[in-house]
Amino acid sequence: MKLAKPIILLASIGIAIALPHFFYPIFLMKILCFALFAAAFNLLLGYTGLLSFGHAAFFGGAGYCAGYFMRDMGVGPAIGITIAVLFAAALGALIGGLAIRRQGIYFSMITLALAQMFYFVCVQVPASGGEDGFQGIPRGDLFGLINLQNDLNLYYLVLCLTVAGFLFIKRIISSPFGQILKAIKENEPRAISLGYNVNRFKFLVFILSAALAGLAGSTQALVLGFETLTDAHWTMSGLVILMTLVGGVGTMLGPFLGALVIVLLEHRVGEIGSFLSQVTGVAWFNSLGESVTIVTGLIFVFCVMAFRRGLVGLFIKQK
Amino acid sequence: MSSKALEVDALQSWYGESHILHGLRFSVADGEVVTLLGRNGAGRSTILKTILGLTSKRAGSIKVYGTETIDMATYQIARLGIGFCPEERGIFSSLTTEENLLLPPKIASGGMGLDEIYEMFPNLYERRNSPGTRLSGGEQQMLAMARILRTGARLLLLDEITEGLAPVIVQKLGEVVSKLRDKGFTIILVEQNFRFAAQLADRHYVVEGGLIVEVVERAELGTKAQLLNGYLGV
Amino acid sequence: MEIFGLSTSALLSQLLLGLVNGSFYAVLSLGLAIIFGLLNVINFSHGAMFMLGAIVTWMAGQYFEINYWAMLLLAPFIVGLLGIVIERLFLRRLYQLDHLYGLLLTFGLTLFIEGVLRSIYGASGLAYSTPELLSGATDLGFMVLPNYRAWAVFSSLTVCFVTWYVIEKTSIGSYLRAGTENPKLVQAFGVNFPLMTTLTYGFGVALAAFSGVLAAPIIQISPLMGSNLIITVFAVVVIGGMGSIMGSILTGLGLGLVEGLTKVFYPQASSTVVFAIMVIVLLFRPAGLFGREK
Amino acid sequence: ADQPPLKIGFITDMSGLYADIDGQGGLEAIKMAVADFGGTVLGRKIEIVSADHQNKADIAASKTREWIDQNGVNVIIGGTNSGTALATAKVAAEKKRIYINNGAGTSALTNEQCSPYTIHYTYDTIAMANGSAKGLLDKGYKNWFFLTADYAFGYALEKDASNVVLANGGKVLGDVKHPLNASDFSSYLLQAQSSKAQVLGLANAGGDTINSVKAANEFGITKTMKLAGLLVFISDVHAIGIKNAQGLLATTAWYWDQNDQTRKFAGRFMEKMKRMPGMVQAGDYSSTMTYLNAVKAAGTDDSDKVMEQLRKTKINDMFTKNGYIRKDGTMVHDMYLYEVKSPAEVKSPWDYYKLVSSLSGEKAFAIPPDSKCALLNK
Amino acid sequence: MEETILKTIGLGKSFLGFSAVTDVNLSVSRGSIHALIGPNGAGKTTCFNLLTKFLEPTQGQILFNGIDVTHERPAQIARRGVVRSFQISAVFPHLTVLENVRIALQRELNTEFFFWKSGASLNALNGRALELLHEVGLESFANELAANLAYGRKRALEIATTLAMEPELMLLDEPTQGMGHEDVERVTDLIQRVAKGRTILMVEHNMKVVSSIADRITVLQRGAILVEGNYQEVSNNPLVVEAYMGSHGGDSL
Ligand SMILES: Nc1ncnc2c1ncn2[C@@H]1O[C@H](COP(=O)(O)OP(=O)(O)OP(=O)(O)O)[C@@H](O)[C@H]1O
Ligand SMILES: Nc1ncnc2c1ncn2[C@@H]1O[C@H](COP(=O)(O)OP(=O)(O)OP(=O)(O)O)[C@@H](O)[C@H]1O
Ligand SMILES: CC(C)C[C@H](N)C(=O)O
Ligand SMILES: [Mg+2]
Ligand SMILES: [Mg+2]
Repeated sequence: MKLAKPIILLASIGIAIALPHFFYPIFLMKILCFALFAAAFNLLLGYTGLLSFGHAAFFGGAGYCAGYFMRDMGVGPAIGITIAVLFAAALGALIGGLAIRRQGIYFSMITLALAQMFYFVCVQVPASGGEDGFQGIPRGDLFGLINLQNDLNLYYLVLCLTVAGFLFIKRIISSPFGQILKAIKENEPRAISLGYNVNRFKFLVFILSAALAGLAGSTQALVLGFETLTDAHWTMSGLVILMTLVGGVGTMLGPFLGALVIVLLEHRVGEIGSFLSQVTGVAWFNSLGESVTIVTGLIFVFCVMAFRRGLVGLFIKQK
Repeated sequence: MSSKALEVDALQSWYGESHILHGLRFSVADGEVVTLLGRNGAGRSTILKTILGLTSKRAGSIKVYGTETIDMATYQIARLGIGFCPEERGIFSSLTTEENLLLPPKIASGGMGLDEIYEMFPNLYERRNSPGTRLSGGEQQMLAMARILRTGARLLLLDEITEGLAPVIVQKLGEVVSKLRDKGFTIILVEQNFRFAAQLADRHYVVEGGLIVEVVERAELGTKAQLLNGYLGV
Repeated sequence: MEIFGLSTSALLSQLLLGLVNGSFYAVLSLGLAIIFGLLNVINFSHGAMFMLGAIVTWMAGQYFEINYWAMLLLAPFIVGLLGIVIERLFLRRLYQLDHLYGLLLTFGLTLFIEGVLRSIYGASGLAYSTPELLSGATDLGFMVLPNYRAWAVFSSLTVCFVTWYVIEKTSIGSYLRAGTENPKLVQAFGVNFPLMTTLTYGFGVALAAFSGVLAAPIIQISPLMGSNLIITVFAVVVIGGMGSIMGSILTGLGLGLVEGLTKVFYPQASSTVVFAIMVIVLLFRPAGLFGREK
Repeated sequence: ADQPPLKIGFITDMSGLYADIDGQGGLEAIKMAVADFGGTVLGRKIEIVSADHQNKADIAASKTREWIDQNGVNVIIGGTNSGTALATAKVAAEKKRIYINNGAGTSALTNEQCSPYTIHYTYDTIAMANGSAKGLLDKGYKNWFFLTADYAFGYALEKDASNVVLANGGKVLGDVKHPLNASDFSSYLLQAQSSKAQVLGLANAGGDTINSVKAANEFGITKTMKLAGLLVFISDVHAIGIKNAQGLLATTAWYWDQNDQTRKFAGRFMEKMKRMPGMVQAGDYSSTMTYLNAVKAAGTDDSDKVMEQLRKTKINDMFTKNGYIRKDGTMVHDMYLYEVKSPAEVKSPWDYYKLVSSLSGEKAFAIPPDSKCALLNK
Repeated sequence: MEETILKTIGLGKSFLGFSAVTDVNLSVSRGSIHALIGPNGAGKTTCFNLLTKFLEPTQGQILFNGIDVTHERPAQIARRGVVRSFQISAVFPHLTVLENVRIALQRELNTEFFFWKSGASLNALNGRALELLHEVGLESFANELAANLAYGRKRALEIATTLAMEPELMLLDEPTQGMGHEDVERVTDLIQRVAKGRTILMVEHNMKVVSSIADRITVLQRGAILVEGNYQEVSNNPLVVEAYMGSHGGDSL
């Protein structure tokens, strides 16, 4: 039994390295970026009990920021992403600083409102390219050494960033700091009475989560080569909540699975449909492609009614 | 009308997966006061909740004034004339004290008037306009008890009504309960406070592990004191 | 006289238009507030129900030649029934859980309903004309107000007031409020609470549909017409104080006015101003303008 | 016979706001074109793959990239929404595949973002603005007020139209910007009305145009001002309803009731889709045909060779006469200004338009004096 | 060291015009077990809330070890060594019993903001945590989730957590409420044991508990102090008998 863990670990590493040879690398990278985004979000929801409804601001904001520095200031990807992460952290400090003063649904609403205001700025500022999007972000090369035009190279970079992000989150959760977060989630008045200034913890974890969401967002911008308003819109905040819930709140694997399923849905419903119609012979499945929203809607209803613990709940047995 | 207010037979009950009551049988005649005694976690509160259909699953037979209720919905059972004062009090924070008091609908005639109730619990009168959960712990307890006296229910299920109350109030509550008994109410009391219960009850049931393990009539209190001590550690 | 470079009459007319919109917000947010306040469900499908109210009205006219006036009652009824089905089939099972699940479910239903209707009717919209009786306009001196808009304000406010009265001033209302906190206990008092919740959800949804019928002649009827509205209406409910009935009505009207002014002075921001207000309100009044702090 | 098929990738909004303009109808039009062409070219089967970009640029771009990298798609036909079009064009250029757009408005596709592989086929904001503004100015409507959607596309429309107005001796008395997807326009309309302009230029699209026209009628603005939609599709007119839409001026590249050829196409389309085709769908048909003809003529699917062929061929079909593809990628063709009929004039379903004037391709698609497209100077 | 650890001067709190606590001058001497009793609604819990700053006083001053702490935040008060329990039991339900206690111990490491530090660094606290659990008889439950504990044990865990804070002053709000007789006795013993070297201020309606362990008793009524003294003095005071104890002398058990 002791061997099981390292074996699974080695196998996963092997799969992750081999994957781009079998699947479309850009698609894989997108899944990775969203997995990291969802994990960052889950750090707040799953481990601190704070439901942010404004995480799109960090994801999209960092994307724009990285794009701006890489395209218009001509910095390389490493510096671009670093700046974008710092930007997201600063934005997180601003939004979080205001929002943590309120609790429950009001906390969520303040984050939503501030993110909407940030969205408004994105729409208004000419530099963002408005509805047309911020196009033409160069991939450049890493430290002048590794050419990122090559999808494979970029894939390994994104893989490293994502894994690092996940490990970082795992570390945060198990750190002394993470213990207090858990305590706050479980029973806030008790944590206060034990002498912890809970607002400071919430503030710090909010910034960390924003920064990680920013890492995901700026990486995505680098991968795709552009940034659009979609990423900053509230529906993106909604999407990341869905990913986390569908995958399983408060678990490490959950956000990853959730991102996988949702990105697959968005991009692959058509193909899944034709596959199903081939297998089952029911022609109706062919029209699935035009009905992404219908299928997505049904899946959510299904998840809420039947898989409340998320996909992770399928693997991990009930306590 | 049957002379039995409540007849319970082969009663089983579950919370989700956990099986709590394992086949109980007891009955309470109209106008009697009985208590359910036992240690923490014995299943006494569960008996009351099961009577009202508040657990997730139940089986057996429960007749309330002769009507079989095992397949009835909670609100229908309550309408047979049951008043329930829950262990956790269940005061509504979105309602004021007075609204809390007026909340339970009248299910039969013969309930107490508001004035009568305020006279009995002056604290409540004083705080009648503040939100229910802003009351002190003890005041909430009084409120939980008081609000079922209005409804005209004849069978009262009272769960730990003396908990958290000042001794004077406990004493007063004792008087209230005996007055109710005199008026012909049927009462099932769940109590930790044995002294309190002993003065009032016609009969005591000792509950352990989801079963009734002993019945002690009022008259036998003296002879069975040793036994009770063994069960309850009094 | 001029205020901020705008004549008094122009300002008045803009405010009046704001009030018209405000009355739509009021009815919509009222429905949302009832559903949230009493059932603890964040009803994301509210916008879809609004849309259904409008589309059902259009369908009745198109296929059965049922007129506007009949639909004013029928559409809320039909959509309300759909709400009842949704409550019975799905929401009922989620009350014990976190808010999130209700939100997620209604979000999924919204995607589904909108998607299905879009695949039938397309996205660009369906035409519906103003009922004969209310076509035309009245000259108020400072502006010409279409009669239909006056009717919309009047009927919305009436519906709001009646609803408020029932919830705040009758015992039905107190059962509902109590049931939100502890449904089992309310049942133990002899109240058929499951039925009440079902009807309440149906009613909240019917309010949205009513608003949809009112909107049918003046805005484009399309499967996606509700999806942009929902988040604004949601903000209104929060500003008013979640669960506060009067709060949502007044805030709805107030927001209409503020938005009206924004449309004159900084039109681009008119759909964002509500969020700015929300931030300010919540920072200074944590439970919203009319909410009670827990 | 073991030759790989020639693949056409069609990506557009299949489920969102603009699905009626292009969407399934567009796909059907492309299928019709392929069938009419005979289903094979150079002895290869012609295959169509399609996808819904949901108006998200990232989906559009990654789908395109994937089609080219993994599925060997030879040509991309893209539909509505400028953001997705710009993102797709970028990928196509990088991968040297031909990208034909029908449905996106932005003239950036052939201006600052032009590429040797992009063809902007059906219309662009410049042509729409020229069509509406020129036609009205010629009739003496000189004073304009713009109602503009607050995003890049709305600005482009307004800017292009007001350039034309000013250049032709007209005046712009003001404008008001509204957020995208606003539902209530009464406030903006009152502001427009108080400007006392003769023409209200609607620099918006889709639902925003529909709602503006509805409200303009309700507030009696149509009695004092002429409404000119800078981008109105026939499906929009259908949605507004003829009663409210009457008198509205609209520029279009194509209308089903122009001549026998258009009617024939429209009839076939109607049979399949239960609605009349709009200009974008007609453009889908025409551009597919044009592309396939060029492949056949060039004898190869090599993008550079096909492009060369495309540039030197005149386009003559049911969509346009003597259209041609300019160096910057614009397909230059005539535009028409129509007025929406009054209910009394309508004789059959979808009989909505009467012709006001037409505008030659050169005038409609005039090259902006400050064009940044490097291809023009080659 | 001062003899008086806690002192309030004219402490008062009113809620929208209703004064729940008025002009309370309380002084608690170091090392004692001090009980606060009084009729329901007298203001006992409110007093606790004021002392720990969960509520903002409308009047008066709070001195802890002679230092004015009236304007400090709840967390600061806790850091000074004033730690409370709640009327309804307060544990972290989905943490293990050991982790519950460790949360309280963790503060002394001063690493609570170190999100980069390994969780293993907390194992250093296990020894002390187990010691505390032993004190309250819970060490065999160390790896159990707190949610699975029986009621009386949850209270014991709460006390262990409170002890971990090395409090100089512990405030216990009805520690035996809702407990069976055995549990009541166990907790009473526990309180007596942990009181060594500390000061305890407790609210309790169970006169058996109060009479057996309280050194000094303050009786509140309607927000104000009625009398103060040891059990003998207080229980014989006719005012107290009338307002609180009743004719059975409070000994209803
Ligand atoms: N909601 C619940 N879900 C699961 N188990 C429960 C629930 N409520 C009670 N139990 C369990 O059922 C058993 C009986 O509980 P019950 O509340 O009836 O005891 P009691 O005799 O009233 O004791 P107490 O003095 O603690 O009130 C206990 O083991 C308890 O843990
Ligand atoms: N937040 C509040 N708002 C309004 N009134 C309050 C609030 N908190 C307490 N009160 C009132 O103040 C009085 C004192 O309450 P407190 O909880 O301190 O009583 P207590 O002495 O602890 O009583 P018990 O023994 O019943 O717990 C009560 O009458 C209560 O109704
Ligand atoms: C109306 C739409 C088909 C045009 C779209 N708004 C664009 O950006 O190109
Ligand atoms: Mg119990
Ligand atoms: Mg108290």
